[in-house]
Amino acid sequence: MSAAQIRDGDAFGGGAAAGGRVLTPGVDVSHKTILYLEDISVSFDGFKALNQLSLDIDNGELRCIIGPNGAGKTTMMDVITGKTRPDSGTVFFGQTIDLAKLTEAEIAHAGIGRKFQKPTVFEQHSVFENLELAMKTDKRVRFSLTARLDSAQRDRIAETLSLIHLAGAADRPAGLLSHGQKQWLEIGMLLMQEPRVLLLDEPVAGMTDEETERTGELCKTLAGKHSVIVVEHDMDFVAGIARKVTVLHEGSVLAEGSMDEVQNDARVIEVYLGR
Amino acid sequence: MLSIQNLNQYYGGSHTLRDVNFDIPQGACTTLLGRNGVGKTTLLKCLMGLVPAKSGALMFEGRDITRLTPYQRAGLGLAYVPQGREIFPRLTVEENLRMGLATRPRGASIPSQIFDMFPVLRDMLGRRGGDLSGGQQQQLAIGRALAMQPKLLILDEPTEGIQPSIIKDIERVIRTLAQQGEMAILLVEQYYDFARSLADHYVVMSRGEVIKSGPGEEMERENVKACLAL
Amino acid sequence: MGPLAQTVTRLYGRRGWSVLAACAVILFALFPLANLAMPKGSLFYISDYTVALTGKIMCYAIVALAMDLIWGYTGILSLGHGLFFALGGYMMGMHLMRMIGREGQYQSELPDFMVFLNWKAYPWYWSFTEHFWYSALLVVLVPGLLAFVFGFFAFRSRIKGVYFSIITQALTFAFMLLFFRNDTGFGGNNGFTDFKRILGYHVATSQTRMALFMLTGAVLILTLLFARTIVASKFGRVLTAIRDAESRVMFSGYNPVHYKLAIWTASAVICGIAGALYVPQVGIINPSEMSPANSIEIAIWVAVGGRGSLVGAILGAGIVNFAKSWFTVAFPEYWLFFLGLLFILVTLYLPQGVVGAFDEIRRRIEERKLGQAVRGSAA
Amino acid sequence: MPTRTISAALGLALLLAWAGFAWALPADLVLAVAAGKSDEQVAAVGRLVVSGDAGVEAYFKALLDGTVQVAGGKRVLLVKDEQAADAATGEKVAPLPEGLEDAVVNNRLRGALESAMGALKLISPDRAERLAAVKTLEDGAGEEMLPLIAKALAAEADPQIKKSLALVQASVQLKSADAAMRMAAVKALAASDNPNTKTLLLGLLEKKGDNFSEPDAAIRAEAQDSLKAVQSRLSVGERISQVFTGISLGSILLLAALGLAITYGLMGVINMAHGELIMVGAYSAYVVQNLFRTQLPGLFDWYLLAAVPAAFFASALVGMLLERAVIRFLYGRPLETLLATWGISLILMQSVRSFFGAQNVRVENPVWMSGGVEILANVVLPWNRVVIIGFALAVLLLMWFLLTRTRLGLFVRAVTQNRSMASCVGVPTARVDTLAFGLGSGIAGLAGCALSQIGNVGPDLGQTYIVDSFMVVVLGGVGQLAGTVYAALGLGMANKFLEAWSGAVLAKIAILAFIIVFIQKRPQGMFAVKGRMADS
Repeated sequence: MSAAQIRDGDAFGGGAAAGGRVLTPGVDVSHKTILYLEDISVSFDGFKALNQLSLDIDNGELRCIIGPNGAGKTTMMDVITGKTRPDSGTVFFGQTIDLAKLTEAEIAHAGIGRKFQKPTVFEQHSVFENLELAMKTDKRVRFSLTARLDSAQRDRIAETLSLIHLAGAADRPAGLLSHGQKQWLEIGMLLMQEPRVLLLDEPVAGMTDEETERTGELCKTLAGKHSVIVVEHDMDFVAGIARKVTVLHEGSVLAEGSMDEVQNDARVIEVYLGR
Repeated sequence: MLSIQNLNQYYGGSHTLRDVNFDIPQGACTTLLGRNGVGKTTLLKCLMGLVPAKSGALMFEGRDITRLTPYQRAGLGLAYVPQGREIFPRLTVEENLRMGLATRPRGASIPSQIFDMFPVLRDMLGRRGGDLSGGQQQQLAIGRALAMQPKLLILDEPTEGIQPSIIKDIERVIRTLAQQGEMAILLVEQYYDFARSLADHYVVMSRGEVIKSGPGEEMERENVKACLAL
Repeated sequence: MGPLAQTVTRLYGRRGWSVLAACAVILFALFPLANLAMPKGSLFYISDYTVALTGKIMCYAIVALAMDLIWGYTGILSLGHGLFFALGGYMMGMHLMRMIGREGQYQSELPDFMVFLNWKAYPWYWSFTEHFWYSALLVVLVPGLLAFVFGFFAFRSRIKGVYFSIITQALTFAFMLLFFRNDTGFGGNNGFTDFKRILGYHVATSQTRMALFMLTGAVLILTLLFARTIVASKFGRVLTAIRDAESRVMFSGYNPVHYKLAIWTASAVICGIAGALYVPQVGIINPSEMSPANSIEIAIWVAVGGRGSLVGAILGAGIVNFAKSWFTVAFPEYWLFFLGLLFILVTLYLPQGVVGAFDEIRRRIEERKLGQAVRGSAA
Repeated sequence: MPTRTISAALGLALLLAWAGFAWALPADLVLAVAAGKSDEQVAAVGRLVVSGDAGVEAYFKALLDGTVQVAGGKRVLLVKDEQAADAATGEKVAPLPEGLEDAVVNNRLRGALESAMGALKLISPDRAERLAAVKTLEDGAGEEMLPLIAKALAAEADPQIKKSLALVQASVQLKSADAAMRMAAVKALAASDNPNTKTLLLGLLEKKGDNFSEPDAAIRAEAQDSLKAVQSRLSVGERISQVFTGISLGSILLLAALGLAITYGLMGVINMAHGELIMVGAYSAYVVQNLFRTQLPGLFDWYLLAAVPAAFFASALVGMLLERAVIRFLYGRPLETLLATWGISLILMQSVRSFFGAQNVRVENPVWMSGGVEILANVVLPWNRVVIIGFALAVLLLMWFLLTRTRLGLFVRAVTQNRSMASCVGVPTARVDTLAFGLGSGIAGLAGCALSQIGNVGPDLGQTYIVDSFMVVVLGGVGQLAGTVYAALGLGMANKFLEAWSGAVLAKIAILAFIIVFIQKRPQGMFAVKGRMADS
């Protein structure tokens, strides 16, 4: 399913985003890589946020991305999710989908889910409704008017609820959840969209130790079924879950490998301790 | 100069500052170290009053400033060089520096030693702050703070994303300021070498708590490095 | 239970439905009896004035519902709803003018104002308006189309918040100027008035008035149920989601533009219908209905009642307008002071409006009860 | 009141006359005027005028005043309170002869006399008087004036007067029976820049029945050419006045919008009461005017000097009160701000109504602002408009100075760019907000003071400007002073030029429509702030 086909769901064309009808998961991962970033550069009035960044994510892998402040981690996510357009370079989703051509909504539809640093959930809606709204289904107006949940869908919501440890709070307004719970709910909402790729921006920021613990578990369970990209400052957390770690610095990849590899990498030490 | 007493702060569900206690003496450079996300910046924001402290007290020259607004604290002589510089992008360099005179009497002029410390600022007086390079912006931010002629200078990661040459200048400036002895300096860093070379005293934070502190010479012996490495 | 029963229960609980039924009884039984059957002066007599006033306010209540859908639930403050209301009114007005026939002062086929401008024939857009159902169609189409076209461009270019409000205000302002002109063909600043008959019945008789009154009541109840259906549907939940976190809605794969456009147009159509009911009851429609002031007043009805609560919208429209009609009789010079204060106080102290306040009070009481219960059990 | 000055001058002449000053008018003509048949009378007036003798003026004045009497149908006397003088010679006549009867002055004669009186001024030594005289003649002079005009023309030195005099001559000659003369006249008229000439020439070309009012085809052709010349000259004037009115409207829009450029553009407060702050300014101008009229009428011409600051501070005060009492609780909640400030506007309007009454009040221009400067025959720039354009510029400069050159201005800009950092360097942000809002409101007050000079002042004065001002700021780009200026002037111009062919209302609608479409395309306005700070 290519960008062109995604567009035809779009009743108005132009700037309007995808009409929101279901996409059969059609990402071509024949080369077992699901996300290609090549020579991406982005600069805001002079300041180079990304500098020739190149990065591949394998299908189903769990990748941690670390780096000092201003290394360009968030900007990278913005580029992948279409929030920021790269000045140069290419972003491909699978073999065929050029993300630079899609709008945010279209990208979300193509199967890339993103959790923001600051958790954004629908505060007025119950946890259940939050998940229901996020659930992968036909999302065009006329269907939303008559939409009813069938038992299968209810089961899926229940499933996710327990996965994110909110089964007990299903009917509470999301606004009343604790910070950590909101983070989870947001992850849960991403899962309801059955994304191929999950971008988690500082998932444990502001979580209690216990919540952090559980989040780590969650990330591990998600990997495999989805490709998970975690951007995090908390090194203990990263060390706990990381299989492959990428270190960004000044807008490009400084080192890549297992946790120990990067820990012993001279350049990384230089960046983190040196000067 | 400033003493922090049992400071506590929460963000969301998490306890970002846990009973933080330490003093910042005059005429010395106190460096606060720790990895990203351990609460260093939150602590500084509490000191400036940008985020309210949940409990605990801040005593500045023996006076309780815990409930004062940021500009009242600035008036008492706290100057803040925030992470990411936060210079005023659409003001010229000169105007940015003049903002540092807000607490001083009318007609006060920009102290000339600022230009001696950062000559580049003199050449750029007319440029818009937003058009400066990262390094220049950092120097401007420090200059702005110095224009306030503060008693306590607070710097949050002044070396972040800056080319080494400028880092050397900044290091020199901070050292001279500390040695002049009129002001106390609180320097937040995550880069060991830089911190080590300036620290008269050091404080290490992890997960919102102070886990180590002492005179700068002891940093090796206490193996502070280990607390910062991955 | 059957799908209908399901829908029914989803809309309102037993209590809700019975309240609704009670209102229906008052509107369709009590009012007609007390107004037509009771002798004047009797204790139970309801004057024509009261009927007219209530009818008028029910029209406003319908508008308030429309406003609540777009503002309270979707978070888009429109300052142009007065325009859609007026357009609906004008469309109906055209038909009523046609129905005057030769009974105008100039005894001409054409409405007096056209004779006055010595026009020889109806302009093209008046054609067919002599047919009631065609006019009724216009009542829905004209506001709907305008809203659709305007909304399409506005939402597509991501115009949000206050920008949108200001632009809608400019829109209605422009239309007001347009309708003030004589050669626009809508009677200039006098608008339409002196209506004689509707569907062959004379508009002035209390029977016709009562019929219109009951019709309005019915439409009000239907609108309420319609709005309730929307709000209770997934569509409605998406709207609220757009209000609270539009970016997240987008990242969840919805296209906010379509949803906004749909509710915006629907809301405009409802306003049009309300306007069409309003005109024959009040007996006049003129461009001042399009003045920005009127549109903003609609917003305050909803704010007073409580945004995001349909009942609240109706309450708000009722409270403000009854207050208005009382003030303007008792001491007119103070009405604007009151209205102005209302704007300020509500925004400052009653963000959730009357309904919100009631809920708050109820919660407090329950808590106290709970506390007492706990203490009781402790003792 | 020119007639008054004239009669004063005449009175002087009469006094001289009584002093026994003598002159010699041809007695037959004097008699013909006083007692002849209608035609003779007019003709005689013409010939008397040509003599240009001082006595003529006195005589005609007396005729118009009805103090001329004829003794026994021979001798003409000027009779004033039981004293008489011979109209022809001016010497005293006593005792009053018997059988005096009033000289009858019918309308035709009266007309002839009046234009003659005007014409006499043509040879007055005072330039201004001669100019005035020419002007009166431009509005139509009889053929009997021709000789006098010729005489004056010969004597006239001043080029301007000579020019218009020549035109007058031509326009009179058009009526002459002699074709050659008419031809010359038509040629001469080509040089005119007076709208009347246009009608005059058109008059020649229009048909009376089936034959033209100008029989000679050659002359008609010539007239065509002259007409073209005149019209092109006039159209230049029309262009100029159009541009001027455009600029004038632009300056008014600018004044109305400048305050909003601060409160909305910089501070982001949706102030629906902005229009009412303008109104407050206008009413304070009205109050000051009344104070001057009653307290120091001598200085009335200078009341604006007091009104301008009064307007500024009145509105500024109101504005700061609002900011303290309401708006500051709503920062960051634009829609609520919109509603609350609307409420404020209602209250302000109603308070003014109950205090000054619902009907409009009139604020008079000081003398030096009334009237206008004529730059072409058909272009007169009213002083009050000119002054307001200047005033708008002054306010613009003042605001620019305050924002860029003063401590407060620096703080305001800093706070709007980065509130928390500003407070970290010691700026009392809350107070700066109040002052900034006060400044914006005060400038709105200045706008009101200006508006009071060009139109009526009423409680809903503000309502008419609120939409416009918002449109200007939005169109110019929020937070962009330059943008605001361009937008204001642009809208003013566009409005006036559209008006020319579509009429005022449609023009306004077209403009609004344009803006609505424009905002769709460029939601940040003409001068969007670029780069990272764009969305802040």
